[in-house]
Amino acid sequence: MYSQKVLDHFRNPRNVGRMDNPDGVGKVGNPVCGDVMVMYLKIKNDIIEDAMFETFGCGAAIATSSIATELIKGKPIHEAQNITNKAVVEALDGLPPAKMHCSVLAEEAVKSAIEDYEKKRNEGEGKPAESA
Amino acid sequence: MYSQKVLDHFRNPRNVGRMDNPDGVGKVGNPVCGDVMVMYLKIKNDIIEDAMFETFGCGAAIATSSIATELIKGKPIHEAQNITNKAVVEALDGLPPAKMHCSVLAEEAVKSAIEDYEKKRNEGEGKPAESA
Amino acid sequence: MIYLDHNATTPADPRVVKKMLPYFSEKYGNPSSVHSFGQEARAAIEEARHHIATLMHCHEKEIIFTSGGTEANNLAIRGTLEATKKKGRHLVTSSIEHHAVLNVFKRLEKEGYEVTFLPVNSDGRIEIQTLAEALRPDTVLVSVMTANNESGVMEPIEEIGFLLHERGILFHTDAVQAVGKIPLDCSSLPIDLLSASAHKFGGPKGAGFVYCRKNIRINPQIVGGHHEKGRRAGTENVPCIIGMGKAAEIAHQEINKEVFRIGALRDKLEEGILKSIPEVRIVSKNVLRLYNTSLVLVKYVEGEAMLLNLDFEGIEVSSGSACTSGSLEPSHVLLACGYPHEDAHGSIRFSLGKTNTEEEINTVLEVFPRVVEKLRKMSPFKAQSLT
Amino acid sequence: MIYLDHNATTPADPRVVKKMLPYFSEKYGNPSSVHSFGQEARAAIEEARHHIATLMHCHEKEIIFTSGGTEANNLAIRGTLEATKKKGRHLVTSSIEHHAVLNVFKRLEKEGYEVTFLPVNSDGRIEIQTLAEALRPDTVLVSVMTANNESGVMEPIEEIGFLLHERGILFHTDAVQAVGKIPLDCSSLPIDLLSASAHKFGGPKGAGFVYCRKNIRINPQIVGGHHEKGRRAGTENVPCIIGMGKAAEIAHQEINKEVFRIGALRDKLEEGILKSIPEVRIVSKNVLRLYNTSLVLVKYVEGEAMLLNLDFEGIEVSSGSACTSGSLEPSHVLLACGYPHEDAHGSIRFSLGKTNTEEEINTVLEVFPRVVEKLRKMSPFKAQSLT
Ligand SMILES: Cc1ncc(COP(=O)(O)O)c(C=O)c1O
Ligand SMILES: Cc1ncc(COP(=O)(O)O)c(C=O)c1O
Repeated sequence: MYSQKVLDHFRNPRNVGRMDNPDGVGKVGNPVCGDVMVMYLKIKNDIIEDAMFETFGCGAAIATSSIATELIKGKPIHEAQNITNKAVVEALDGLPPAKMHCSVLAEEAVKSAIEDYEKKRNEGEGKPAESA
Repeated sequence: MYSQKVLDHFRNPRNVGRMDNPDGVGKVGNPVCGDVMVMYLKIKNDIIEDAMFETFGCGAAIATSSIATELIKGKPIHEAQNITNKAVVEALDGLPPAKMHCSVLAEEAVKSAIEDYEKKRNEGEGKPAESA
Repeated sequence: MIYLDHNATTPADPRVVKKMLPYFSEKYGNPSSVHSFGQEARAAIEEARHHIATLMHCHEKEIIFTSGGTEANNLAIRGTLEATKKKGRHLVTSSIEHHAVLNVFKRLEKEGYEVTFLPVNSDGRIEIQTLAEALRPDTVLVSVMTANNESGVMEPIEEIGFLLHERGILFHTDAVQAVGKIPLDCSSLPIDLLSASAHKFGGPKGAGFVYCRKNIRINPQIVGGHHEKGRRAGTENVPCIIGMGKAAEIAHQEINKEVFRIGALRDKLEEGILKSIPEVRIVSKNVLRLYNTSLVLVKYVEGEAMLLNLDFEGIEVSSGSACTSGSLEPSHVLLACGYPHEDAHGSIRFSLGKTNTEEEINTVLEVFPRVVEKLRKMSPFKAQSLT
Repeated sequence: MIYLDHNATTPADPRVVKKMLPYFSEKYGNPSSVHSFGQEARAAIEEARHHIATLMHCHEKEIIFTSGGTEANNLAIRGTLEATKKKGRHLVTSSIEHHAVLNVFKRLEKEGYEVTFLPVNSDGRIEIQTLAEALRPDTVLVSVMTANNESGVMEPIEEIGFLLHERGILFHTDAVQAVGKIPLDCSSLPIDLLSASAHKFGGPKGAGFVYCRKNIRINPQIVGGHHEKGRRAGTENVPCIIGMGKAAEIAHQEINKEVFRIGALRDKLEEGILKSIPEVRIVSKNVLRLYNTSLVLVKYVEGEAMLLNLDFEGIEVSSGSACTSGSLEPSHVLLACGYPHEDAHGSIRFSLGKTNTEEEINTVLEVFPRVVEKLRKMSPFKAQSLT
C-alpha cells in the first residue's frame, strides 16, 4: 500500500516536535476528519533555517509532514511558498489515491506557516516594537 | 446417486433379452422421453413362469426393469398385477427423485404385459383356435 | 509475528488444509458429474454439510453453500425478499451492521424499499423497545447482526427474534463473527436466516453458508445450473466447502475449550492497556461481548498510525474494520455508539484466536504503550487539549 | 481411472496447488488489512491478476475476480445491464448457451426484458445473418459463447463482435470452455465482456473472472466492502485466486504445446469409434471445434447407461452437460442443432486434457464398443428399427 519512502518517513519522522519561539506557525486540518498538522518555522534572512512539525493523523499524514519539512529546510521562503502537493507525493515515491489529501494538507501547512511568518513580520514592521 | 442395488441390477441385469413366443408383451414409454421398456411374460396356469425385458433408457430404467422381472417371476398374475412403483423402488433401496418415473414405467410395463396376456386369452377363449 | 486480527481472517487450521488437499488434484471430480468420481466429490461436500448442520443444530437441507459471508448476506436478504409472499416495502436493520449488510439495504432502498437503520445505545446494542417502535404493518424483514466485528458486542438476537416471529416478520442475522466462536442453536433460536463465513473460524477463504429455515422460500441470486437445490448456481468449491465442514467439526468439538483461555488472554490485554496507557478506553467493556475482541480508543493519536507502528514490531491488528480500508471515514460503528469523530479516529482492534499465547500478550503490553507514547509525542494534542 | 471429462472440471495442476498452499495457514492475511501481513496477500492476488491479464492480453484493471464461471456470467450480464446508459429492453443470446447464461436471460425476461434466443444451424453455429436480423434499435446486449461445452463448437465471436460494435451494442461471451485452452486476445477481439472459470483450465474450483473492457460500467451483483474496485464485494478467495493466476501463467506458456498432442488423441478416438461401432456419429465433426472435445451420438442406447458402464470400467465421461444432471431433458444443445429427441438421448461426451495418454485412448477404444454392444443387446430397438 505505502512506498518504502513513506514507511521510512513514517517510521523515522524527521524534524518532529514542538519548536520554541517559532517565526511562523501553520495549523491545518481538523480532528473530526482525522488529520491535524502543525508546522513550525524558524526563518532568517528569508531563508527557512529550521522546520518542525506535530501531526495527528495516519501514516501518510505523518510521512507527508516529515518530507515537507525536509523539502523546505534551507530554502528561501519564496521557493518554499511554491511547494506543491505533487512535489510532496513525488518525493515520497507516490501515495495511495485515498491518501492524496494528506499531501494537500502538507502543502497547506507550509503555506500557512509562511503566511503566519509574513503576517507577523508585517505587523512588526508597521508597528512599534512594544506592541508586538 | 444410485444405491448399490440399483448399480448391481444395472450392471448385471437379470432376465434381459427378447423372449420367443411370449404369452404377454407390454411396451411402455417413448424414445422421445428417453425411456422405452418392453416386458415379455411366459404364463402357465395364471402363474408367471418367466419374465424378460428389453429397455432403452438410463441406469434407473434398466435397473427397475430388471428388478421388476425378479419381483414378478413365480407370482400368480393377480399378485403381479398389483405391483406398485413403490415396491420397485423399495426393492432397489431407493431411487433419486429425478428417476422416480422409471419405477412408474416398470409398474406400467408389467401391468401392460399382463393386460396383453389377458386380452389374448379372452380373444383365444371367445374365438375358434384357427382365427388366432 | 503476533497475529491479533482474527476478526479480519483466521489461519486455516492445519487439519482443515489436510482434509482439503486431496480434492485439488486427486479427487477433483465435479459433484454434478454422474460418474462415481464425481459422486465421490458429491459425498464429500454432503459430509461437510452434515458437519455444518451439526454445528448449527439444523437440518442439512437448511444449509446453502456460498462463496463467503458477503455473498451469504446478499443471498439471504435479497433472496428471501424476492421469494416471500408477504408483500411490504419496509425493512429494518441496524446502523452498526457490516458493509456486507448495510450496502445490501442501501441497494434495496434505491430499488424502492423503505429501510429503517436502527440506532444503537451507547453500549452499541439495539434496544428492543426501539425496534418494536420501528416495526410497521408492512415490515417484511429485519436484519440484525449476532456479534459486531469491530467491538465484539453481541446483539439481543433471541429477544429480537421472538418479537419478530410474533408478528410474522422474517429475521436474518449476520453471524459471520459468531459462528464457530460461540455455540448457536438454530433449532431453538427464533432465526429464519443466518449468514456465516468459513475464513472467520479456521476454515479457508472462499466458502460460507446461509442457514435458511425449512419452508422459507429463497430465490437464487446467482442463477445457472440446479446446484444447492436451485438456491445457488455454480460448480461447488469442493475443497473449500470440505475445509469449512472440517472447521465446523473442529469448532463443534473445541469451542468450549477455547472460550476461557482466549477470554482470559483478552482480559489480561485489556487490563494491561488500561493500567499502562493514560486516557484510553475499551469500547463496550461491560457489555456482553465476543470473548476474543477488544476495541480500544486511544486519545490524541490516530488508528492507522498505531496499526502501522505495531506492524513494524510484528504485531498485526486492525483499526476499525479491515474491510473498509481505503475509506477515510472513521468507523461507522463507533459513530453510531455516539463517540465523537475525533475519538473514533483513534481506534485499534485486537482480535484474538486459538494460536495466541500469554507470551504474545505480554509482548503487546510492552510494545503498545511505547507506540502510543511515540505517537503522542508527535501529536499536536496533548492531554486535555483536544477540542 | 481414465478421466475424459475435462469439460466438466480439470484436476488442479500440481504447480497450482503448490503455489496456493502457503496461503491457507501461513500467509493467510486478509488483502484488505492495512498491515504488512495483509499487504503480502494483496500483492499475491495482484500478481495473479497480472498473469491473467497477460493470458488475456488486457489490462489488470479489466479483470474482476469472482467465485467461478457461473457468477462471472451473472455479473457480466446483469452488472452491465444495470449500469449501462443506453436504454433498451431487447437482449439476444443463443439457444445453445450454458445454463449459467440461459437462466440469467430467463430471469431477465421475467423482469421485463425481451430476449431473443437465436437458433443455430445444424452444425451448432450462430449464423451472422440470423443475428443481424434479430438486432433491433433497442437491443442493448448480446451474449454468445466462445465454445460450446457439449460439442466443443466454436462460435464466430469475432464476426459477431464487429457487427455489434458497429451498432454500439454490448457484447459478452461466455469463454469458460475456451480460456486456457485456446489463445484469446482481448486487445484485438471486439469483446466487451468475457467470463472464465479456473477449474476448467487446471486451476482450482472457487475462482473465476470477468474481463470487463475499460470504460464499460458494471454494477456489483454482490455488494458490501469496496473489493475489486467496487465491482465485487467479499473477502477475496486468496488461495484460489493465486491458483487461478498460476494456471493462467502455465496456460500462457504451454497452450501451444498441448493443442496438437491432445488434438491428435481426440482425432484418434473419433476415428476408432467410427470404425468400430456402427450407427454412431460425431456431432459437428467438420466444424471448427475445441481440439479436446468429442460429442458422440450412439443410436439405440441411452447416454447415462453408456456413461455408467464406462464408469464401471474406470472411464469417466459425461452424457450431455454435467451441470444439468438431475434433469430428464435431453441436451438442449443437440435439440437446438436439430437432432431428434431419440438421438439426443444417446449422447456421450469425451473431453480430453493434459494428462491423457495414447494408451488411455486405446483402452477406451477397446472398452467403448463392448459397452455399446452390451446395451444394444438390451435395447428394444435394433438397427434401423428406431422410429
Ligand atoms: C460481521 C461480518 N459480516 C460479513 C463479513 C463478510 O464476510 P466475507 O469476508 O466472508 O465476505 C464480515 C467480514 O469481513 C463480517 O465481519
Ligand atoms: C460454457 C460454460 N459456462 C459456464 C459454466 C459454469 O462455470 P462454473 O462451473 O465455474 O460455475 C460452465 C461449466 O460448468 C460452462 O461449461
